[in-house]
Order: sequence, then structure tokens, then C-alpha cells
Amino acid sequence: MSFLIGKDMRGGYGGADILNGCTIGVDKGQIAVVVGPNGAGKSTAMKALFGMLSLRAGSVTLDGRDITSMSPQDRVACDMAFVPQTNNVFAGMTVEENLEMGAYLRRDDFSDTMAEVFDLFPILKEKRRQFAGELSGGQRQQVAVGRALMTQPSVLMLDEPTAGVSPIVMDELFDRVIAIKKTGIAVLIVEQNARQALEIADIGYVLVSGENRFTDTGEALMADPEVRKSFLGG
Amino acid sequence: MIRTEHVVKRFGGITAVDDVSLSIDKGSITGLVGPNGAGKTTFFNLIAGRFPPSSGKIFLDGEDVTGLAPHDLFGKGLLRTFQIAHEFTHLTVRENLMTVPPDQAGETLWKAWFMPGQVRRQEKEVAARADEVIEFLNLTHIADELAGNLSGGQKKLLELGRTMMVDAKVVLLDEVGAGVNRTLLNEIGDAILRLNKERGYTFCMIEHDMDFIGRLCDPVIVMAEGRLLASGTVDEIKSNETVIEAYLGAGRDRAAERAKA
Amino acid sequence: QAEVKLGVILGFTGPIESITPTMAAAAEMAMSEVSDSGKLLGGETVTSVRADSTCIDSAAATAAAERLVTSDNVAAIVGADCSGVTGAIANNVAVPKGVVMISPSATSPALTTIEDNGYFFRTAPSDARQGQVLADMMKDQGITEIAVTYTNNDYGKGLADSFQAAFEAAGGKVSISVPHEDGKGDYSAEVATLAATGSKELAVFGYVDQGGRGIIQSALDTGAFDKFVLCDGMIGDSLLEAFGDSLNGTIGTLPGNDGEGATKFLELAKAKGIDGSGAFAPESYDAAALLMLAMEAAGSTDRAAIQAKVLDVANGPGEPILPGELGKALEIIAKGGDVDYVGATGVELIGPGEAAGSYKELLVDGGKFTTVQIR
Amino acid sequence: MFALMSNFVFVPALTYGSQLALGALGITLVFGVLRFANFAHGDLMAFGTMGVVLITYWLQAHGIGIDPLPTALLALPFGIALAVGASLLIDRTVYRFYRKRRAAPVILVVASVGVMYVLNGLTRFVIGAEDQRFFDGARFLISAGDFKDLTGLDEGVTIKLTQALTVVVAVLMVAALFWFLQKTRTGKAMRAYSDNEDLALLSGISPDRVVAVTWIIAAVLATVAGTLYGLDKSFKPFVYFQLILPMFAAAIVGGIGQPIGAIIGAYVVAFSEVMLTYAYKRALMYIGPEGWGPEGLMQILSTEYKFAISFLILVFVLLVRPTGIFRGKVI
Amino acid sequence: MSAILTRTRLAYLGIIVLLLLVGVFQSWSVALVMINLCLISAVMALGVNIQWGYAGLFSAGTVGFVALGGLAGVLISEAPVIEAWDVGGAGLIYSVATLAALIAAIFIIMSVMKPGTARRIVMTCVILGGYFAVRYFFDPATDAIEGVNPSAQGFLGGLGLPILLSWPVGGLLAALVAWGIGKVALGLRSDYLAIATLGIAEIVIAVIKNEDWLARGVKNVSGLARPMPKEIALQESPEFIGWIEWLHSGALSTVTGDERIQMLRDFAQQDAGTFVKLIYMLLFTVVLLILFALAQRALNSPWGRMMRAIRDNEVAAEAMGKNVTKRHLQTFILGSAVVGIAGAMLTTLDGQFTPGTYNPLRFTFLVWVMVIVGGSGNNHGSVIGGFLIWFAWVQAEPAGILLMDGLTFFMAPDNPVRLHLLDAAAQMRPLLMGLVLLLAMRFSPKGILPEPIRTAR
Ligand SMILES: Nc1ncnc2c1ncn2[C@@H]1O[C@H](COP(=O)(O)OP(=O)(O)OP(=O)(O)O)[C@@H](O)[C@H]1O
Ligand SMILES: Nc1ncnc2c1ncn2[C@@H]1O[C@H](COP(=O)(O)OP(=O)(O)OP(=O)(O)O)[C@@H](O)[C@H]1O
Ligand SMILES: [Mg+2]
Ligand SMILES: [Mg+2]
Repeated sequence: MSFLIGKDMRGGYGGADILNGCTIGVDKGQIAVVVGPNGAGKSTAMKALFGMLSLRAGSVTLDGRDITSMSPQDRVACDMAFVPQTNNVFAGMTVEENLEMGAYLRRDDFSDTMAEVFDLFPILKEKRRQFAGELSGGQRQQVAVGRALMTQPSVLMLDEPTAGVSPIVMDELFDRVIAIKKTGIAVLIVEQNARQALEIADIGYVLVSGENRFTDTGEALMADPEVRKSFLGG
Repeated sequence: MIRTEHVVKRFGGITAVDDVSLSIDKGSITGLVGPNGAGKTTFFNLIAGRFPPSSGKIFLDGEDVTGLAPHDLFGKGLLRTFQIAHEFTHLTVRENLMTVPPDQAGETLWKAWFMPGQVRRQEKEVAARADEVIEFLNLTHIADELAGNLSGGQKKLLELGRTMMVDAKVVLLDEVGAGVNRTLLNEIGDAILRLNKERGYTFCMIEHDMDFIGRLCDPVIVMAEGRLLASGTVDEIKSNETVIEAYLGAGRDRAAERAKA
Repeated sequence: QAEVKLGVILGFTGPIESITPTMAAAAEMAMSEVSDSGKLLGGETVTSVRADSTCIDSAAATAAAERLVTSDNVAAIVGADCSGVTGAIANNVAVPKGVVMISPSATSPALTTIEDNGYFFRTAPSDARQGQVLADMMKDQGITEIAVTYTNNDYGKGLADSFQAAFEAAGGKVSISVPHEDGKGDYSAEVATLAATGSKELAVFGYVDQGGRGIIQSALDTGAFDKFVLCDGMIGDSLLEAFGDSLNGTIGTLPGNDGEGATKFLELAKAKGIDGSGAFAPESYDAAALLMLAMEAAGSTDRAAIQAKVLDVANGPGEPILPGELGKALEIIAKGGDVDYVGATGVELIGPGEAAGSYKELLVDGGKFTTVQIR
Repeated sequence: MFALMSNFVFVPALTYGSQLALGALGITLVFGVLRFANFAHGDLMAFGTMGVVLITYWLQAHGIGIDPLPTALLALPFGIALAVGASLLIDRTVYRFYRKRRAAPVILVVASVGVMYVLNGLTRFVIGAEDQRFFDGARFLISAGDFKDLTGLDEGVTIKLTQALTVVVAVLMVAALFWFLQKTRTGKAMRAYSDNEDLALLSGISPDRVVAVTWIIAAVLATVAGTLYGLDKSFKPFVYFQLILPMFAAAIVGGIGQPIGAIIGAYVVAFSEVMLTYAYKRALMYIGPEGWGPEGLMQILSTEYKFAISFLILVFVLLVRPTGIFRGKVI
Repeated sequence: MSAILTRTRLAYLGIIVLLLLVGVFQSWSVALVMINLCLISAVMALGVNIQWGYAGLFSAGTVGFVALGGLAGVLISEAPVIEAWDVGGAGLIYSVATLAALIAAIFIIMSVMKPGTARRIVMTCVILGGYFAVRYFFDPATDAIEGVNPSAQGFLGGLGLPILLSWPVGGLLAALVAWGIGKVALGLRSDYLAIATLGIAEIVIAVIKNEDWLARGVKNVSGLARPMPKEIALQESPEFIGWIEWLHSGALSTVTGDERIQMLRDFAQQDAGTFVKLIYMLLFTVVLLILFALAQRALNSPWGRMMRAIRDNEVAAEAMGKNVTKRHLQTFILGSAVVGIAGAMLTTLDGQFTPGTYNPLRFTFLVWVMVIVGGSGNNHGSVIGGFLIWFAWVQAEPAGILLMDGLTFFMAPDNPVRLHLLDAAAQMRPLLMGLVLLLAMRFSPKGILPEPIRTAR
């Protein structure tokens, strides 16, 4: 049983179901990567895991506890963190305030964490007083990830964190993700930069039409010619 | 095709584009790369008339177009996509596409009122074209879905699709690849090549995926901190020390290391 | 037996909503007086059906009036209040349907000439007359220059115009004439402008519970003026309650020809817990009373028959009738006698069915209105 | 000269401006956090003040007071409680529904028009449409007479107690609100919520709490503004309802969503109304040589156009700075 | 698609039933009065829907355009006041000419001089000088005009043309002013545009209220001409009487003599009102149908699609070659013109022009409520909203009284609680109106007839 797992999830946005019984799980100290074509339901699955979508069937458990009907902000209190794919910064707040909001539930001194984030994304330190809405696409993405890191989560969920991010930062990011997982955190990533992501993945899911098509270790998926051809761009 | 002379753009104290002079050749597929915040998108916005440059001049096909409004530039055959998708949320995917063609008879009120025949005929043509594009982008099953309800990647596809609705001269693509499935992206690459070859479109594309750039673009221009850093063929760029330091990093080796770890 | 219904259409919501409840209560006071007397058409009771004129929304007022006339089947109408809606109701409902309406407060001179087929009356005199009276009064007081502010509607504007014409004809000078909108939050700009003329007195043509009061308050607060000249809409005890002795020396006019009717009305109202001094309350009482007397004179509640009798009961010859004497009046009429309804405001309807307009000159003395003379 | 300007221009405009400011502050706050223009704010003011008035009457009837200050200040907490209760209840029954459904702001605006009507009716239903005067206590801080005696000048400056009170309270309220929004956690959470609701959720911010706090503050502001206004002028529901337009104008001129903007905007509206229509004749006579006086009244524009002027200024400000004096929100 | 169709049909059916109920339980006459106002409201709502529903323009200046439409009623139908023209016409024309010269001068300075302090100084001098020059002709002229028989005239009068002409002219007048306003204000974003247009509307109304020479200002113009004979004229006209005799021949044949004359008189009185209202209804319906057809066709055409695209995302629309500014101006003018037509219709129906009526709460926000409750972006919705909200607005009042009566029927007639409640019954009107609004929005948050998703081709 994984640390965080969404089992046989079914549900959607009111019309036809988007998730058709998919299962996604990740363990502590693991990186799980979800790939799949556009519109497969990857983001939807992430939202479901985070309680931003009510499920018609299936369950979400965290550390053995059923949290299917828990509200998102309570999940934050359970040390889960999520970076959505779109709309993932407070555009009208400064970069620094964005990070502070990430630490909203923390009562301790979070200046260390902030320093770490600034280390990881030096550009943010430079732009700390600028409104996030005025940043470039890639910079915003960095703010978004930085905000999630501020919570010091035990589960970190990232929806396409590298979209629009320059190669050098992407590398940093993946390095950082590996470092994070090594501290015993469960990391769940949705990626279209699938090959890089699967390289570091302990477990990979290929999602198609809201169903699990393939589930295996990252390496194995990378090696599977069919997966490569249909989903990883050859 | 596009030429800029000493173009500068400042936002308050920030200089996003700093004295950029370059030209994009007719019929080329030019890549534009650079670290986050280098000013690429801003540069596109300047060319496409989203806002006027603080100083400098912009030429399209030899004509000075500095300060023209986006719709005027569209009329001159310049199309662009947005890095952060700008779909028409409450229109369906098909309607999103059908909105694009210019000079539709039905967009003039009195024709819409009093010449329904002509309008209907034209609508049919436009719809047919939209359906072709939809099919090409694998969006057929959601052709009637509201664009606001699409997934992140689908929205990017729609962005691209809009440029395929008209015969353009220049197309500016701002990270169409980000968030798009790689298999599909390859097909998109093919389409870009085809449009370039068969219809003579000029492309300028911002992209962070060097493989994709490598496959399509020649030449490649690198920007950093608002300035022009380098330009040349993909291979030249990839081996350029300053570019590696500022932008590419030691990506390849590190990935290999990681795989081992 | 069937009840007799009278419509009361006033602006219960809208800009003058703070004075209309008293007006309606006064009209209903007359109705209950008649009902209690048991003498109308051999013991009919009269009930009022209220409707909201909104004061400004002609369309809503017309709909409400239409309802009164065709659905509630009222015999006649007391109302409306503001001249705009009054005109709309008269033109579109009352006159076409042949229903008498008596307005207690629409004073616009323009209403004198509407094509009313004889169905529109008012117990409030036209502004033209009051302007003259005010001018005369001021001349007698030796005032030669005055600043004027009026409520920006046809009542205020009409009065200000006619006053200015009369005053200037008499050699006076209006230093400035400034409109004010009712129901606004602040009148300091108006008062500042008025004060800047250097005039010593301020004429306020407005409503006692509305902008007019705001102007006076602002003027007193800033010490700009301490003597005011008030029109009928401004006369009310609530003004004195609010400002008391600071108004001493202020003068004003109120329709009515002798103190007796007004005094009786005030007593009656007081007994019923109504503020009889409220703006247009006496006129409302008179309007209702007139309608019921006319009904008795007509011997039926037929609308056309009522119309034919209004002027008869309003004017002499006949026994003068004061407020509180409606029972007596009904009796006289039933016996075939003649009455001359005087009422609270000294009703005397002239030519086109409006009050002739004799006015009391009032002076605030010791925090009270006292009648100085009749004009 | 100084006295003249201060009496007729400065003091009244400052007072009116402060009254508007308190109202505009509430509007701007609700707009800033909940992202809709709350048309019911004027009537919320009236509703809360109604509570104050009723309690004041009761206190007065029992001879309880705090002379020279007005009794209403004692009753204020009760009025605030009433308004807070009402706005929380309204949020619960009306706005929450639309919020959960992510309705467009304009839907909320129209819902607030509905609330406006309901509160409107309710207030009058309880206390009536008539004027209520509930002011007691000392009237003047400095009266014209005192001032003349004090300084020997021949024009008196008057400052009413309520005027002073209004200005002081307005300043305090703004300072407190500003501090609260910029510096406290809850304040920042409110801004974050208004910026991006989903993401606020993902940061562990409880939307219900943010919304509740917003309404509580708005209700407090409304009641205080309403009470101060009522003390200075009088309480009449219709006027409160009419105040909504200048209050909106103030909030927007200043840049909606910006507390400081609301204050500045309110003073801009108030001062422009008074100053542009003021007849400068007498003032000029003081400056000019003895015996000299201008022909006309020296009025820039006549008072007929008082409201038009404040709106004209508003339009002008917007054309020069399209989102208000302090960059307001754009939705 | 068909679900939407049924919903639309049901909504219309519901409205018809409501009006029938009014006819049965109150009176047919009331029902007719309501229908006429409903029709006008529907036209207004249609106009606002064009602005908001199609293009997303948050214009809060509706009341100004209603007033301008109304003004057209006066300017077209009133007889010209010759004396006023005699005494003030020339002065007024001079002042207009001066104004034109001033504007020309401003443009010349703008084009000839370079921006800078010098230009600013010259500009200020010219504008100030021009202002006083205009006032120099304007003030005495208007004073003279206002002095002509002030209690009945005191204005220039109109053209003395049939009042029906004022409907298109009202639309044109509104369109003209909308063009000016749009040029200035349409660059503003949502709420800022709203407040700016609100302000401009206030200015328009202030001008109408205070410039007495134009249309008597707050002194009102009453007794406007009608497109058909007045009721009292009808009651006297032999043809009409003949027609009534024919219509009621059954009932009339049962009585004779005086009784018959009396009955005939009653019928004539009753039917004259109905006749007039029916004619109005017919005229209004024709206008509504024409405007509706045009609006509907526009909305469902590529033009409508383009407008919706602009509403959704201006930046993208601009990049797709749509001239957003121009289109905004176009819809703003169109919507305003429709509202202006409605304003002229309203003035015609009222038979008078009373500037005091023009209150933003009644004509701007109430119309907004109609559009939103009906369903913005849906023309049927606007019509339904116009009908429903006007219905609620008018019926909330008797309903309030009825409710209070019902609630207190068990109390003694002089029970103070009952008396207070009955006294406060008028206040039930806003309360009920608000409740209706909130309930309607609760049960269909996107409006009674939401904007359809255009899937079918
Ligand atoms: N509206 C604005 N106001 C202030 N600064 C801005 C604005 N838009 C962009 N910038 C700044 O200009 C710089 C260039 O931004 P731009 O979006 O052009 O970068 P980019 O090269 O496209 O980056 P990316 O690859 O991340 O998309 C950034 O530092 C950004 O913060
Ligand atoms: N708010 C919404 N309402 C209705 N349908 C939606 C909504 N969001 C997404 N969908 C639909 O759900 C499907 C899955 O969307 P989802 O965002 O989960 O895809 P994804 O796998 O993340 O794709 P991508 O890689 O492009 O981000 C899509 O077909 C989309 O049209
Ligand atoms: Mg996704
Ligand atoms: Mg970019």
C-alpha cells in the first residue's frame, strides 16, 4: 500500500467521466511520474488526489487514512502540496508574498526554507519584490514550485512543473526533486517532458482516457517501444 | 521578412528587451531561445503590436510597422500564438477556430442581417476548414466542448490551430510545445515543415526543447537578459560556451548521471 | 353593506417617502372620521386602498393607478404627490376612466392646463400664487436681497421662478438661485455657494424632511445664515424639533385662511398620533374629505356623479365646515343643505379645480410657529 | 478669509469626504477580496445604523449617556453586532451559493442588488422611512462665537464635534485596515484569496474564514460610517441608499480594491463638489484691495452641476489613469 | 438544443400565464398596462444585452440613453415655440457657431503646434476664452428663451412632427451621444467603464434637468402628442361609438332608453382605454419583434461569434485580426440606440417628459437585473427578464399589502402591531422585489434562459 494512493478513481466535471477507474500511488522517498496524451485526465487525476474534484467512485488514502472527502485546505494541513498546471501563482502579489503564502499554515520561522528556494531559483531572489503576474512564463513556473516547497510537505505533487522552463533550470529542478525525494518525501509529477522525467522516476504511469494503460518502473517504460512510440515521441 | 532596429522595451525600471536588432529571413524557420525572462515573449509582443516599443523600429516585409495595432498586423499576414493560452473560453473549439478567418461576410452587420445566403455559404467553407484543423490536432472528440474546459495541452494545440486557419506570411509561435505530448509535437513539427515548404510560411518560434528546435530551426537566435546573445545554426549554438553557460547547462551529462544514481 | 373605497396613491417609496406616511395617515383620518360618523350614504364605511406612486416613476405609478381604478374599483383617488407622476396618472388613467383625483401636493402650474375633462383637482395651490405671497411678505419685512435654494423638481423650480419674478418686480434682488437634489448625502457645496453671495437671508423652497432640512442644517452648522424664509413644503414641527430656537425669526407661508381650521386639524391629528404639521398632511386630509362630501352630495359612489359635486361642496355658499365636522357636513348634505368645505387649509377651489390659495404668514418665535397674518 | 474657506469649504468637505471614505472603504474591501461591487453596502449601513438608533433611543429613555459625547457611541457595538450578524447570514444564504459555483462577478453584483432591496425594505419595515435624529451631546467643538471671542477675528470658524469625530475615526480606521491587510497573516490571506481562489485553497487558506472576516470588517465599517453620518446629519434610509453612488465613485477614482485609494477618492469627490461650485466672490474680496469686489459671483460652475462635476472629474481621472489614482484591480 | 427550446417555450408560457392571471384576478386593463411596460422593458433589456451579453461592455449609462430617447419625444412632437426662437434662437445659433469655431481652433492648434508648455498655455487660453465667448451668446439667449411664458413654455419647443417619428430619432440621438461617449470612455476596463458611463449618464441627465430652454428641465413637458386619439376624444367620436355599439350589440339590446345610453357610455369609457392600450401594444410589439429579429440574427451570425470572442478575450481577438476598439464602439452605439428607442417609446406611452424620472436605480440597475435574471447573452432571456422583472416590480406592491393583510387578519383591526405592519406594507415592495430577484437567481444562476452553447452547425 502506497503512502498516497488514489484507487479506481472515477469522476469528472459534471458531464461524462474523465477518470475511468485510474489508480495512481506514490510512496515515501519515491518519485512517481504520470505521462499520457493531452486530455488524458492527468491533471484531473491530480486534482482528484487533492480533493479539488469530487469522485463518483474510488478512494484516496494518505498514509492508510481515507481522505476521499477531505477538503483541499485540510489536505494542506496534512502536509500535502500541489502545484497546478495553470493559474499557479498569485499574480497580484509579489514573489516574496507568494512564497509566504506557501508557508501560510506554518507557525515556525520559515526564513530558512525561503533561502533554500532562493538558492534553487536565484532569479526569484532578484525579483522578490515584483508582482508574480509580471514575470515571464518560466519565472512564474519557478514561483509556483517554490510556493509548494515552502510548505515543507511530505507529499509533493507537481503538474507539469517544467513546461516553459529553460533547460538549465529544468535540470536544477529535477536535481532538486531527486534531493527532495531522498529526504523521504513522496513526489508525484505529471510531465510531458516525459523522457527526462521517467529517467528519474521510480514508478511511471501512462494514462489514456482516464485509465491506466501502462504501469511500471520508469526505466521499463522507457524501454517499452510501444510506450516510446505512442507517448514519448519516439 | 521581419527586421528590427535597436528595439528597446522597458517596464518601469525593468528593461525586458534591450537594443535588439535582428532580421528573420523570408521562408526560414527561425528559433528563438534563451533563459527564462530573457525577453523573448516580450520581443514577440513587440513585433505583434501588443504594445509599442519604448524605442526602435520594426519592419515587416520592408514596411515600417512600428506601433501598429495587432489587428492591423494580422491583416498584413502576421500571426502569433500565446505562451499562456488565450483561448476564447466560452466558445467551443470549433467556434474558436472559425473566429479566425478575416473579412468574413457575416462579420459585417448589414450583411449578417440582409445577406444570409452569402453568409451561410461562407460559414460552410470556414467550418470545413476548422474541422480539418481539428482533426489534425486530435481534437475531434471535443470539437463542441467549450475551450475553457480543455486541458492545458489541448489549449496549446488550439493556439496552434488558430494559425492554421488562415494563409499567413509570418507565424510567431511562443512555446507551442510546452505541455504538448511529444508524439503529437513531432506531428506538429512535420506540419510546420510542410507549411514552410509548401506554402512558404515564415516561422519564428520560441521553444525550450532543444531537440525540437534542432529538428526544425535554422537559424537559431539566442537572447539573454533582453539582449541578443548569439545566433547561428543549431549546432553552433549548442556548442557555444556562453550559450551553454547561460541557457543550456550541462543537461546531457547530468541526465546520464541521474540515471545511474 | 358594501364598503366605499378611496384610493390613496402617494410615493411610499422613493425620494419623498419620509413625508408620505403622514400624508396618507391624514387622508385616512378623514376616512375613519366619516366611517365612524356612520352618516355617509346612510352608513357606508370608507376604506382606503394605498398604492405607491414612487414619486418619480411614471410607469410604475400608472400601473398602480390602473390597479386602483380597474381592480380595486375605488370611487375616487387622493393623490398623487409629485407633479410628474400626477400628470401621468391623470392623463393615462384617471381622466380616461373618468375617476376624480384630488392631489394634495402637486403644485406645478403646468397641471393647471392639462386636459382633465374636469376630473383633476388639487387642494394645494399652484406655485404661481405662493411665489407672489412670499414676495409680498418679504417686501413687508424690508428684505431687499435674498439667496434662494429650491428642490430640483417642478415644485421647487416653479416656485423659485415665480417667486423671483414677483420679487424682482417688486424691486427686490435674488442674489442667487441654487437648486438642491433631495435625498442626497451632503449639501455643503450648495450652502457654501449660497453663503458666498453675502445675502443675509435664505429662502428654502423644498421639503421639510428632505433636502430642505439638509440645507438648513448645513447653513446653521456653518453659521452661514440664521434667518430663513420657508415655503409650505418646509413647514413642519419636525423642523422645529430638530433646530428649535436657532430658527427664531424665520418666516414662512402655509396655505390656509384662518387659524381655526388648521388648529382643529392639528388637535385631531394629535389625538390620533399623527404629526399634523407634516408637509401636505392638512391638504391630504382635505382632499379625502372633499371626495367623501362630494360622494354624499352625489348620493352615490358613481365616479361621474362625484365629479359633478366636488366644486359644490368645496366652495360657498353654505355652512363652513372645519376638520372634525365631517359628520355634521354629511348630515347637512343629506338633508339637502349646502356646505362650504373649509377644512384644514381653507379650501377654496377656483376655475380649473385648484385651490385659490390664501396663505398664512408664519413666524418662528420661541421655537414655535406663530401665525402673523393671512394673505 | 481663512475662516471663510475653512467654514464653507474645508471643514464640510473634509467631513463629507471622511463619511464617504468610510463607506467607500467597505465597498473597496468587499470588492478587493470577494471581487464584486456590493450594491447593498449603503443599505447595510442603514441596517446597522438602525440598530444603533434603536438602542440609542432605548438608552436615552433610560437616561444612560456619556455626555458630552453622543449616546450613540455606547450603542455602536450593538449596531455593529447586528450588521455583522446580518452580513454573515446574507453571505451564508446568498453569496456563498454563487461563490461555490464560481459565478461571474456580475452575477454577484446583481445578487447584491437583490440583497439591497431586501435590506432596504427590512430597514424601513422596522424603523420606517422617516427621518430619525438620535444625536445628543455637545454640538460644537468650536462654535463661530467662541472662535470670534478667542481670536478677535470677525469671521468665525466652526467645527462640530461630529465632524471632528468623523475625521478622527476615518483616519484611525484606514490606518488599522491598511496595517491589517498588509501585515497580518489573515490580511495577506485575504489578498491571496482575492487573487487566486484555487491557489489559496492549495496554500491551506480557509475560504470560509477569509470571507467571514471580510464581511465582519465590512459590516463594522458600514455601521461606523452610518452612525457617524447619522450623527452629523440625520438617519434616513433613503439617503443611505443614495450614498452608494458617490461612495462607488470615490472607491473607483481612488483605484478599487485599494484602501488608500478609497480615502483619497472620497476626498477628491467631496472637495471637487464643494470647491468647483463655490462662489469665490467673498473670498476674493478679502484678498483684493479694500472696497473692490468682482462683478459676478466668481463661480467656476453652478451648483446645478454639482454631481455632474464630481462625475466629470471622475471620468477625467479615469481617462488619465484608467485604473484610478492608486492602480486598482482589473477584472 | 431541444432542451433549450423547451425551456424557452416554457418561459414564454409562464409569462403569458402570469399576465393572464393578472387579467383574471386584477383586471384586463392592468394586464394591458403591464404588458406595454413589459414590452418597453424588454426592448431596454435587449439593448443592454447587446452591450453586455454580446460584447461584455459593462456600461452603466443606460438611464442617460433612456432620457435621450425621451428627449427626442419632446423635440420631435412638441410644437415649436416661435416667440422663443425669435428672442433666443439667433443667440443660440451664434453660441453654437462659436462653439464650433472653438473646437476647430483646438484642432488647428493640435495639428499646428508641437506638444509642450507653449501649446498647453495657448490651449488653455483658447479654451477659456472660447468658453466665455460661448457663454456670452448662450446665457442671454437661454435667459430670453426661458423667459417666454415660463409656466407653460419657456423652451424652444420641438418640430411639431408625429411622435412616432421620435422613436427612430430617439435611437439616433442616443447613438450619436453614444458615439461621443464611446470614443472617450471605451478604453476603460469593466468596472471603470461602468462608473465612467454612470457618471456620463448623470451628466446627461443633469443637462436635461437644468437646461430649461431645451425641454423645460424639471418643469416637465406634459401632454405630449399621441400616435392615436386620446381616450376622451374617442369616447366622443361617433365612429368609435358606432363600433362600440356593434361590439356590444348583444348586451346593449337587452336594455333601452337612458339605461342604454348609460351602458353605452360605460362601454365607451372602458373600451376607449383598452383600445388605446391595444394600439400601443401593437406598436411596441412590432418594434420589439423587429429589433429582436435583428438582434437574434446578428448574435447567431459570425458577427455575434466575433463579439463573443472579443468578450472572452480581447487580447486574443485583437491578435486574430479583430479591431476590438471599433467593435466595442459599434456594439455600444447599437445597444444605446436600442435603449434610446425604448426611451422614446416610454415617453410616448407616458405622454409626458419628466426628467426627474430618470434615476439610475430604476433605469440602469433594474434593466441590468432584467438582463442577468433573464440570462445574459440570450435575447430571449432579455425579453423574459424584462417581462418578469417588470411584473415583479409592479406586483410586489399589491402582493406586499396582501401579505400583510393575510398575516394580520386574525388581529383586531386596531391592534397596534397590525397597524404598524399595514403601515409598513409599502416597504414590502422592495423586500419582495429583492426576494423574487434572489430566488430567481438562486434557481437559475445563469439566468432563466442561459446563453446556449453553440454546438450545432
Ligand atoms: N508587464 C510587465 N511588467 C513588468 N515586467 C515585465 C512585464 N512583462 C515582462 N516583464 C519582465 O520582462 C522580462 C522578460 O519577460 P519575457 O516574458 O519576455 O521572458 P521570456 O524570455 O519569454 O521568458 P520565458 O522563457 O520564461 O517565457 C522578465 O524579467 C519579466 O519579469
Ligand atoms: N473544467 C473542466 N470542465 C469540463 N471538462 C474539463 C475541464 N477541465 C478538463 N476537462 C476535460 O477533461 C479532459 C482531461 O483533462 P486534463 O486536464 O485532466 O488532461 P491532461 O491529461 O492533464 O492533459 P494535458 O496534458 O493537456 O494537460 C479533457 O478532455 C478536458 O477537455
Ligand atoms: Mg494537464
Ligand atoms: Mg516567454
